[in-house]
Amino acid sequence: MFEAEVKITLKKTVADPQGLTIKHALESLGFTSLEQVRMGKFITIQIKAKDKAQAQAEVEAMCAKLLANPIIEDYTVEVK
Amino acid sequence: MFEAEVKITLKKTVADPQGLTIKHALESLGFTSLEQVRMGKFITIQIKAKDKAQAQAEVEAMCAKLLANPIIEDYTVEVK
Amino acid sequence: MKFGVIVFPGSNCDQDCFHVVKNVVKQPVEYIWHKNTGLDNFDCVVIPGGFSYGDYLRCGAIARFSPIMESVIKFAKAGGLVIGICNGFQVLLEAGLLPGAMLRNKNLHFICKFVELKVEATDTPFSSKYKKGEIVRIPNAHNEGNYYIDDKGLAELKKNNQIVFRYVSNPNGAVDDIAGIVNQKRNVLGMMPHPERCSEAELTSTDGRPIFESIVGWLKQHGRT
Amino acid sequence: MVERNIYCALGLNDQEYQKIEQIMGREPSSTELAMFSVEWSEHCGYPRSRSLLGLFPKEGKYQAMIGEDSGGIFYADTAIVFKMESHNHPSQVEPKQGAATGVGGIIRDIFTAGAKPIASLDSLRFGPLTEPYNRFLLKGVVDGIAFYGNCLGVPTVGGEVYFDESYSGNCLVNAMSIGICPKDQLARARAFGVGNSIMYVGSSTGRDGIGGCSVLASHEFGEGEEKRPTVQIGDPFTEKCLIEATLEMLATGHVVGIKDMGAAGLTCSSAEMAHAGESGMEIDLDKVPLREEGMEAYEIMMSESQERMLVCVKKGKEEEISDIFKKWDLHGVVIGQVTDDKNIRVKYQGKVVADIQTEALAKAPLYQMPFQEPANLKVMNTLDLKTIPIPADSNQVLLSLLSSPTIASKEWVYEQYDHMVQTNTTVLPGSDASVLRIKGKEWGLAATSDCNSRYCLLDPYRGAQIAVAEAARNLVCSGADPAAVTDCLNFGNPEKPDRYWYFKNCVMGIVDACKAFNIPVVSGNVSFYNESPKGAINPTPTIGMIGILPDVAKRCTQYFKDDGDVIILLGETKEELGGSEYLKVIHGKVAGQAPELDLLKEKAVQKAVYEAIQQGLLNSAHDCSEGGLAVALAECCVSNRDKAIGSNINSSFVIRNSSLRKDALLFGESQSRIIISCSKDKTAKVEALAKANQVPCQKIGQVGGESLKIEGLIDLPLNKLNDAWRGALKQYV
Ligand SMILES: Nc1ncnc2c1ncn2[C@@H]1O[C@H](COP(=O)(O)OP(=O)(O)O)[C@@H](O)[C@H]1O
Ligand SMILES: [Mg+2]
Repeated sequence: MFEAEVKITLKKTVADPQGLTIKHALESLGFTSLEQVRMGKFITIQIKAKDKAQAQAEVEAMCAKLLANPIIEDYTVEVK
Repeated sequence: MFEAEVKITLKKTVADPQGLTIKHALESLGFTSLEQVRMGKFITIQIKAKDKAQAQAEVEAMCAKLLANPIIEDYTVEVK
Repeated sequence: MKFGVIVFPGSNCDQDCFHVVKNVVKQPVEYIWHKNTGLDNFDCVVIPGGFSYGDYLRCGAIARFSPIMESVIKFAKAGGLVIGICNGFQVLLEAGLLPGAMLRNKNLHFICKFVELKVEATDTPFSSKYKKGEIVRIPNAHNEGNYYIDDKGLAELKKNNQIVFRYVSNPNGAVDDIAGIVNQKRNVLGMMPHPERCSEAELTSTDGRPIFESIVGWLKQHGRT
Repeated sequence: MVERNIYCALGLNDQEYQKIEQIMGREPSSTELAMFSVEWSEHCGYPRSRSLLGLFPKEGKYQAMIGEDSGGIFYADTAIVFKMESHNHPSQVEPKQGAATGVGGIIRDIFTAGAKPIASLDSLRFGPLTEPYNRFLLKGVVDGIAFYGNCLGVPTVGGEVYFDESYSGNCLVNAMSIGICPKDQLARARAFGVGNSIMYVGSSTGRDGIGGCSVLASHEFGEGEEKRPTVQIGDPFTEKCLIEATLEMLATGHVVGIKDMGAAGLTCSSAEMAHAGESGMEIDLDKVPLREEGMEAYEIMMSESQERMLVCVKKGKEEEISDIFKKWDLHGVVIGQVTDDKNIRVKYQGKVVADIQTEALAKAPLYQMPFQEPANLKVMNTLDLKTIPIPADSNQVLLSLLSSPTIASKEWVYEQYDHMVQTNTTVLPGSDASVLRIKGKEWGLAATSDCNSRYCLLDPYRGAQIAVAEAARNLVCSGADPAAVTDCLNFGNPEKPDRYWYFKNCVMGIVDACKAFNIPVVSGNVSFYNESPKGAINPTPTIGMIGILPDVAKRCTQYFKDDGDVIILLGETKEELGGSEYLKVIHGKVAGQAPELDLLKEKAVQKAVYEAIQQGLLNSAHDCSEGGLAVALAECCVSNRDKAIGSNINSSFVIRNSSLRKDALLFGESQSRIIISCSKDKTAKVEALAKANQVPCQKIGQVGGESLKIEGLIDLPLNKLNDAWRGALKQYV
């Protein structure tokens, strides 16, 4: 069994209102040295596979097919 | 300037309906070797700080104060 | 002439759309369960609003893989009329039947509210009963109606006159104030506002009714009675 | 003997434990003990409030139906089911999910009765928005209600939001839901018919909220952080599927009874269904779909996992039912049978882990609680108006009141709720009550929720009566006939005599007011222990009320419509400033007497307005509540989101009332007053109606212009009123 961590982020070219709002909220709490905040998704997947490489390939396929929308999102997969 | 990656996940004891629904969806797409899928948040923060340790401490404070709700969520901070 | 209203688990405007087709524009209509396939007997398919699969991953992302969607894609490619409202629009984007994607509303809130729309194109099966440039009031009700498309895609939309509705005052951050678009063949419409919520006098506005009437008119003209 | 610390941890005291031993005739198993603890908790068994709740009228002008979980009325061939419930403590610690699961719970109560949920309301109370945590709560709670309700496709059509220091540290989240079905399709929460199957449907069971209801709802905040609820993540998608599947199942006619697994989960649903059906029940926990490993029997029995129900199904029909749930990707499994004794018997891993008479579980002990008038009440009730200076600039006062969060427009809240889905909402939120059409019928429904807890703090009996009167008044202003009440009684620790005194007097106030209006209390909920280290919340008996519009086309809204319409004030204005928002916002005081209420006069005003609307005479009707006459007039001018319209209140009205302090005239909260407007030609008829009902009636001015003018007192342009009233809440969030 492998555990894969999937990070899904908005493409750099896409505006991120959620990140911006969090940044403002943090600033109003006194965290004033922020340059940028961006919000994304973090999906952990436990998967049976014969080896790490297979797990990696499977999870990448999941991202390409369903988990991320390539028009607005990027993703990275890391198998532990 | 440092970049911090914050991963926010639901506590293990909290049921995650979102993850479960995504798991079912993946299964119906033919990804049948899944054990578990859990959904969380991934926040990237660019922050000015005098060193890595300070950046780490600041971002952890942000998590404790705003970004995560300790009643249902765990978090990890990694400064690059 | 027969309408079909697709039902995904989590659809919640299916009955509202069904009601307008059946009782307001008085046309035959059936529900279509998402696990079914085949749309041979239908002339217009409505993909209603709601939260298909809870919108738990991304709006419309999971519904897009329902068995019925293969049929909807075929149906659309063959020229059948498809209208996606709100979540239905999101499903059409995910399915690639319309270009672009949806982001969260700029203010990060769900917004339920009447908005003013400008009718930008009337040469579609869905909007012929409006006047070009007319301002209509139709309610929005969504969390993710902030339409996104890159510059190249936007130029395409404009060039082909695919933008059917624009917000008069942009409520959600949508690119170029876009509220509704058609595909290049003009037989697939996606729109965020809900015409089915304002098609009867009891509901404050009847500005949404011409959309259903346009469809009926177009189908009649094309010999589907 | 079971160790003391175990039953104490479960919230049972020594006497209760001894009683359990006596009933069982032996030492109870851990599962049995857990079952008793939840069934006898305040949340399920109402040991501290049951005797008073029995006083609520159960009959009224419409035929009432009081069921096991929710109640309602019959109108024509339709059953209208509705109920309100609290989710205060979970919301205080995790506002989004706490509020969300609260909405889920109350809606389940509606569709388990066989009714399709058609609308929800939410009654919310927070501490001042100047505190960051209260802003966090407001945002999170509204987000949670939107997240859950919007996804389900049940419109949230109304509610209220109040702010007061007493809710800092213990916010209130009361959710109400309404459903309808043909009379003969109502379902009951009972199991009977030996051999019939007990089925478990919906989501799987985890260790969610174990002991939540008994342990958590029975303690104050600050007593010990480790008792914090294990908050759950709401799953509206599953609940949406559960609604569809349940209604589909009930339509088969194969269901004997059904109950949702809410507080106290499987324990409560199984024992109460068996008891209500005068039957026994045997269930096998090995058949329960679990989502966690190694769960103990008592954990399965006490789990409060959401989105689950228990159903008694006619023998032989199990497969048909389970297929329906399969279609919706939900569990639907047989876990037991109805038996011929009157015990609830639970088996797990081949052993009997509990065997109890349902009678014993259902009959929670009854406590007579001591009560005593609070020591500081007399002081609070003292208010010498001479010490209250009259502000020179009434314009400024009006603007301050309009931007007080309690009075300000709640658009920021209700625009986050889908209030239009199902396309029945014919009067949208923003008027006194929301009005729903019922497709295919001529009649319609109106709904509202109300409670001014400051009045209840100063005078619980009268304050509770005012809550009932105001709810009825809001319905009448919308063209509806008040029909029935649900309530949510939010109070502090009942073991403290002053808190219990408030509870008792509020209940009596509701009892007497409902009798006067001839309307029943068909359902409700009690929430005790609403305290923070700073003390108890204001006594808050929230009233949810529905009304019937015999002809929904005759609905009415609160805002002025046409230039030249005549403005009429019905009712009497007295020199009453006690407990008012004006006294609080401008002078920083909560003091004096709650406004007077004469139920006969109240009924007369309501009758006059109801008849005037039925005869099509009125263009608008709006009652005077927080902020008094001036605020109500301002709302008449600007609360229509599409079109503001001014008005002119004439000098003769001001002169006629010159014996009153001007702040009392403008901002006093005298009850039983309604501002109506009508076209000139209908004025005589309206006046005649008022006279026939012996209601004081004054023509006070005219609709029109670009400002609100009250001769010599107020002169403000519409945009200033609008900015103050509409902009206020948004400033904080
Ligand atoms: N929490 C809420 N949810 C939905 N609607 C709300 C909420 N709070 C207030 N509203 C709506 O705003 C309007 C004004 O509410 P309120 O000031 O409480 O009215 P009233 O004083 O007449 O009882 C009503 O239509 C009410 O339903
Ligand atoms: Mg009112």
